[in-house]
Amino acid sequence: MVLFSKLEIEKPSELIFGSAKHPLNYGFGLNVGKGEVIPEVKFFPRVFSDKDPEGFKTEVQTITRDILDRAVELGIPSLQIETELTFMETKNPRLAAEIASLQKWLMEKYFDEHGIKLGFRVTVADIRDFREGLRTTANYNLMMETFDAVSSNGADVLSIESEGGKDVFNHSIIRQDIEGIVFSILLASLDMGFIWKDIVNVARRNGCIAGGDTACAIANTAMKLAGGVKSMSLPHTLAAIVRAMSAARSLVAYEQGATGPGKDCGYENVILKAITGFPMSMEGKSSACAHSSLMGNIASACCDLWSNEQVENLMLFGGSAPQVFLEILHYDCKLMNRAIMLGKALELRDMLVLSDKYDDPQALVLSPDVAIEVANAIVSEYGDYYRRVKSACRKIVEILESSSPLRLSHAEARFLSHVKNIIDSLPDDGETFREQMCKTFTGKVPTFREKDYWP
Amino acid sequence: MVLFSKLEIEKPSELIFGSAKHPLNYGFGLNVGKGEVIPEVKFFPRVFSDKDPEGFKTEVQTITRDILDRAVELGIPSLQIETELTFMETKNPRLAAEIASLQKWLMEKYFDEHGIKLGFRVTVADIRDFREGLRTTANYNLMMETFDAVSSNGADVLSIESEGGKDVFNHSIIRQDIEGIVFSILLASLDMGFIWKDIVNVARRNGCIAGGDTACAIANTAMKLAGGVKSMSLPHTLAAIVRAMSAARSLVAYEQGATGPGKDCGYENVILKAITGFPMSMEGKSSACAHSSLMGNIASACCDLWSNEQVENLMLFGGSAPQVFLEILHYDCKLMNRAIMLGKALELRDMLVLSDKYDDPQALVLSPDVAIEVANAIVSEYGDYYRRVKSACRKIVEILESSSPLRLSHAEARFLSHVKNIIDSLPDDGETFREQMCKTFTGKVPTFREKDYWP
Amino acid sequence: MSEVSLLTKLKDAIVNLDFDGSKHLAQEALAKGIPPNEIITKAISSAMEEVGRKFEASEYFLSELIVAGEIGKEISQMLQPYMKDAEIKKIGKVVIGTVKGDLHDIGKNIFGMMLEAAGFEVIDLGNDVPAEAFVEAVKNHKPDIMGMSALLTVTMVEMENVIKELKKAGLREKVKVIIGGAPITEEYAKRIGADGYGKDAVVGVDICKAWIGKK
Amino acid sequence: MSEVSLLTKLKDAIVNLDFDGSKHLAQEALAKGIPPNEIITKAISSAMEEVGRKFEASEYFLSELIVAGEIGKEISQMLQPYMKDAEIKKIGKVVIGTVKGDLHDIGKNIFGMMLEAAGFEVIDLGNDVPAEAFVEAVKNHKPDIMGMSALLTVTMVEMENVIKELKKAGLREKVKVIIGGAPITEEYAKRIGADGYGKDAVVGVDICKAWIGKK
Ligand SMILES: [Zn+2]
Ligand SMILES: [Zn+2]
Ligand SMILES: [Zn+2]
Repeated sequence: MVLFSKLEIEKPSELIFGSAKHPLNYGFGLNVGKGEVIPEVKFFPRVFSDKDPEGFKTEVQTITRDILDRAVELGIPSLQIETELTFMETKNPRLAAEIASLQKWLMEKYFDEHGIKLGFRVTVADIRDFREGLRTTANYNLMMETFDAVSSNGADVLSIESEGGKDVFNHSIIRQDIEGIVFSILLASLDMGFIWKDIVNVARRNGCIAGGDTACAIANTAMKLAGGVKSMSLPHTLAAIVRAMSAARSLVAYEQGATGPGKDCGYENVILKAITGFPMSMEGKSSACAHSSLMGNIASACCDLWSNEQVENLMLFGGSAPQVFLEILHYDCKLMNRAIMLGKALELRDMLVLSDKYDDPQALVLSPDVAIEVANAIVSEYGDYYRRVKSACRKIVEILESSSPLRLSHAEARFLSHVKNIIDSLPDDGETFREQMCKTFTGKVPTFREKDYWP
Repeated sequence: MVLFSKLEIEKPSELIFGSAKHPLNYGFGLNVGKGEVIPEVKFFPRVFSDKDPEGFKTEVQTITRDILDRAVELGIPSLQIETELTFMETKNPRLAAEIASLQKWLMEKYFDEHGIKLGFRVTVADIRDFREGLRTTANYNLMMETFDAVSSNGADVLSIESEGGKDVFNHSIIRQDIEGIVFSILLASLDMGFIWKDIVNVARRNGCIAGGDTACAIANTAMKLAGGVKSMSLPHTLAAIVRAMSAARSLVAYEQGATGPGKDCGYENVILKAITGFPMSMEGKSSACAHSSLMGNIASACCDLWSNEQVENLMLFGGSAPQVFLEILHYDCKLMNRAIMLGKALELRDMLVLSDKYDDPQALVLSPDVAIEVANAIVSEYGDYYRRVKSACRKIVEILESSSPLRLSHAEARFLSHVKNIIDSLPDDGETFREQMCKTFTGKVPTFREKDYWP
Repeated sequence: MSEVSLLTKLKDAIVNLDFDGSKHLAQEALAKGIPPNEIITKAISSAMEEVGRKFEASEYFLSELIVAGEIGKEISQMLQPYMKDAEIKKIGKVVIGTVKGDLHDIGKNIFGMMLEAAGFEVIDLGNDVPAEAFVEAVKNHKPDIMGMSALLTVTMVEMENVIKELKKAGLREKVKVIIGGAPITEEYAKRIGADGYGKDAVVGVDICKAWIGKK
Repeated sequence: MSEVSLLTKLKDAIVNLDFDGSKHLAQEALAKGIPPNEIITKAISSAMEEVGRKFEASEYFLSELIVAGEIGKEISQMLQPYMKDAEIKKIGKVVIGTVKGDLHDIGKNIFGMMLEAAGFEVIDLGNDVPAEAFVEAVKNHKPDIMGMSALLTVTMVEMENVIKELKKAGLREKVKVIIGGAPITEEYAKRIGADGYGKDAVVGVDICKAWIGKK
């Protein structure tokens, strides 16, 4: 296990798009984090029946070819394609393998014919059924089989959006229950420790890269609930706090041996890039096709891959939606890469950062200086899953309270001081906390079982 | 008639996004060209029958509300909405008026409730039937009636994509016939002189703004035919030349009294901004939903409004397509506006410019320095529709030949010298040219009739 | 402490989301002999109204509304053993569910919770509810109101289908229909023939209360 | 000038897109008594092949292919009065059109022009052609080949419909079907049961020539 006890990137000026301390080289000549931002395009197939694997294969093939054709038309030099397997595909390792090898074959063809550099990420769905338990169930084994199938059939990078702790989180977030949220992130960390050990083993066995995880089920749920600037569904400060805390959870993949590139929808990747020095995929403005956010520009400030998150294969006037979003990503990347070439990357980064930073607490978290502070708070408690979540929380609350010109409403300010009180009242050690929380949530959240996390 | 005999913006450093020499103020508090780039969002309704005007109204209302809701969620301070009337709507002035006033009513509501500044452009379709003739036909009168109806029912800005000369152009462009293309642009200029006099009168009568026209039917047809970087359908240098020449045509609207903001899909607007000093709408990267282009970033370098061109009202995961593209435009604008606030607009502009400039001849034309050279070539022949087209052509050929690091293929270089020969062989005066060309095209292009342009 | 000031304190405790405090004050009120019915109307219901007002005024978050709703519900349950059967009677009956194809339920759950806090009996059919199940539930439970929610545009069309099926079964006139969810609009509700549209849970509950009041 | 070098010069003139030069050289060839048939095969057709090769090699643009096609066509028409009836016979007959709903025709026009230059008789149904019109044309003109084009994804589905209608009318086996247009792919052509897919006009004409050759 790798323990990150200090930051790999300590200076805010070095936490920047297109450059990571530990770049990666894989696929057909792709260099990630080595002075260039690369578009990572992701699609959602239009297949209306789960019972039609052949239709699925044809659809994925068409989409992949469309994407590669547009890339050639635009003269895109480097590209990553992500295939996020559906439940149906994940439950069918043979189908997943066929799809992966079909896509890889197409990529090889375009690399040979057009010289376009290509990387291929496959994200496996977390198909575990919380009612059955999280470890060593039939679904767990099937999921690992699928990791094995795709990594031995063309995937360059493996990822997952693992969902440990999600039931407790869902219960807690809509009640603003800080204790419950901290507990759910602790659970998520423990779960990741388990599954990422297995994923890293599969990746090593098949000579491919263990990418990273995302706190999608946690932090992005909070982001979506928080909604627009005027929405009062959830405090935006709470969404910001959850984001900061979730970095402590997503870090576990790298502790288990993952090396990046981290997965796009983990907005906490900025913090993780500071800690690990690994390249990261991010999404923001150009993933509006998948969900709205209040951090469209600042999300790109430190990315190495720049993603559209997910778009259904609909036809727009300008081509299929994956083609259209690839084109938009391409121009975003072109701008960043030109800035790098002109030696003005830092200036562009700061424009991107400042265009969002003070408009919403969630954006503030992604600012390189803030991310580094939170990263430090996390590594200062390295090795302790519980204490580092608390530490991230305390740090981000402190930052949010003192970040003018960020303007917080009366309700947000009231909520922040509530969080401070709760955090200060939590026990020092994880054992006590575990006991309290297991008592609280056993029964209350029907799918939660202590032994899924402490077997 | 206004004659532009010199440039309103002479220095390349002053040809820049968010700032025009003659800003405009209209709608609900909107300031265009006065230190801020504003998103202009445009949609295409999903109505499957032209015989369903009620369905149309409901659809436009829903789309408008969706757009305004997303704008409020994102905290967008200023926004322009463009409604481009379909043929069906243009042929039904009462329906067009109802739709315009419905949209305007919604805008007023959101302005009152949320303080969002709003402008409203209505673009009327060119419904003329070339077989019937271009002037004083029933369709022409209907079109003017619709201009009157929308401008007296809420439109702040009037536009059209007028199509004079399009038949001769279509015939000529696929044959690379330079003479025919020059002639078609001359015809387009004459046609614009006629219709824009009427549009400006309608606008003045109703106290609204005559915006501008676009060489969509000419220069964008060439752009679409030229296609991707490797496409050999049409020389990309030809598409670039057509773009430069088309500025001489689109200028006519402003000579007749239009004041901008010029219409989005006129990529020649950069040149027109230099000549007139009026604010311009542009489209590029974020209009990939409507069509692909090789100038996604550079197109934004001088815009005052930033548009998505056109998107069908499909549902994506992140909301309706108009909402999604508004969000993308918003973040583009936010970045440019932050650069302005930081005093770094010129630096960002140059990154945008250089990211595309030398990748395709069409992009080169949009570079501020090049645009100003072309603009000078046009105004040096002010008042002569024919000679200024030739002058623009000669200038852009000269620039394309000497613009390293722009790399032209053998075939492109061969084509460029062909154009130079042709242009040099054309007669000096428009009268001779007119006689030659009318003889060539009468009969050959069945819908072309001299008296539509020289009555 | 006077009865009035005790109930006011209880109300404030709920508004301040103080679970333990509310519980103690409710027990104190019971001990003082205040009728459970009065505790519910004068403290719990009015606390819920106040919280709803604060939410509408952007002082409270939706999540705080939920917590208040849960406190209100627990205290009501605590009071039940002390109430006569007649008093337990709910003010109305509502069947709710998320339509077929839609697996999102947060909005519907909040709505259900707030309805209960407002005194309604709620029958929750869950997520991904097929049209037949809605029709069956209306037939069997004879609710005053049926509520449907959808979070996705692709599933919202199912609402129209449910209403059609209700008509076919001859039940449409027996029940008020209210719909809600992110993609829903007033126009859509009208178009498919629903009786009401709740733009959020607070508004939805207000509409239901108004319908019951008029009966 | 020898016959061979004269025909070579004519061929070169066409390849160089020199309209006037080609016309003069063709007249000269006629005057020298070279049979029109030979002028067509040895100069015009081989010029078209050369231009096609240059296009495939990215030396010529599609627009230059069109100009060459037009020159070839005009010269062929100039030669017709000097040919015996038997010699005018075309190598095959093709019905082409853009499917219903689609108003774009540049691709189809180029294809038609190149087919004619290659010696085919072409019946162009125009744009926005309904399925019945395709069926009627196949019934009446008895072409060897039917070509459909679509520029829009929304209209390309109409191609499948036309093929279905052909089958219904019992004509599917009487004609080869080729399709093309921006949104079309090899897979799509296979899926809807077309015989061939022309990714551009040059490839399309090659396929048609191969089909005719095999007959
Ligand atoms: Zn995700
Ligand atoms: Zn246009
Ligand atoms: Zn346009």
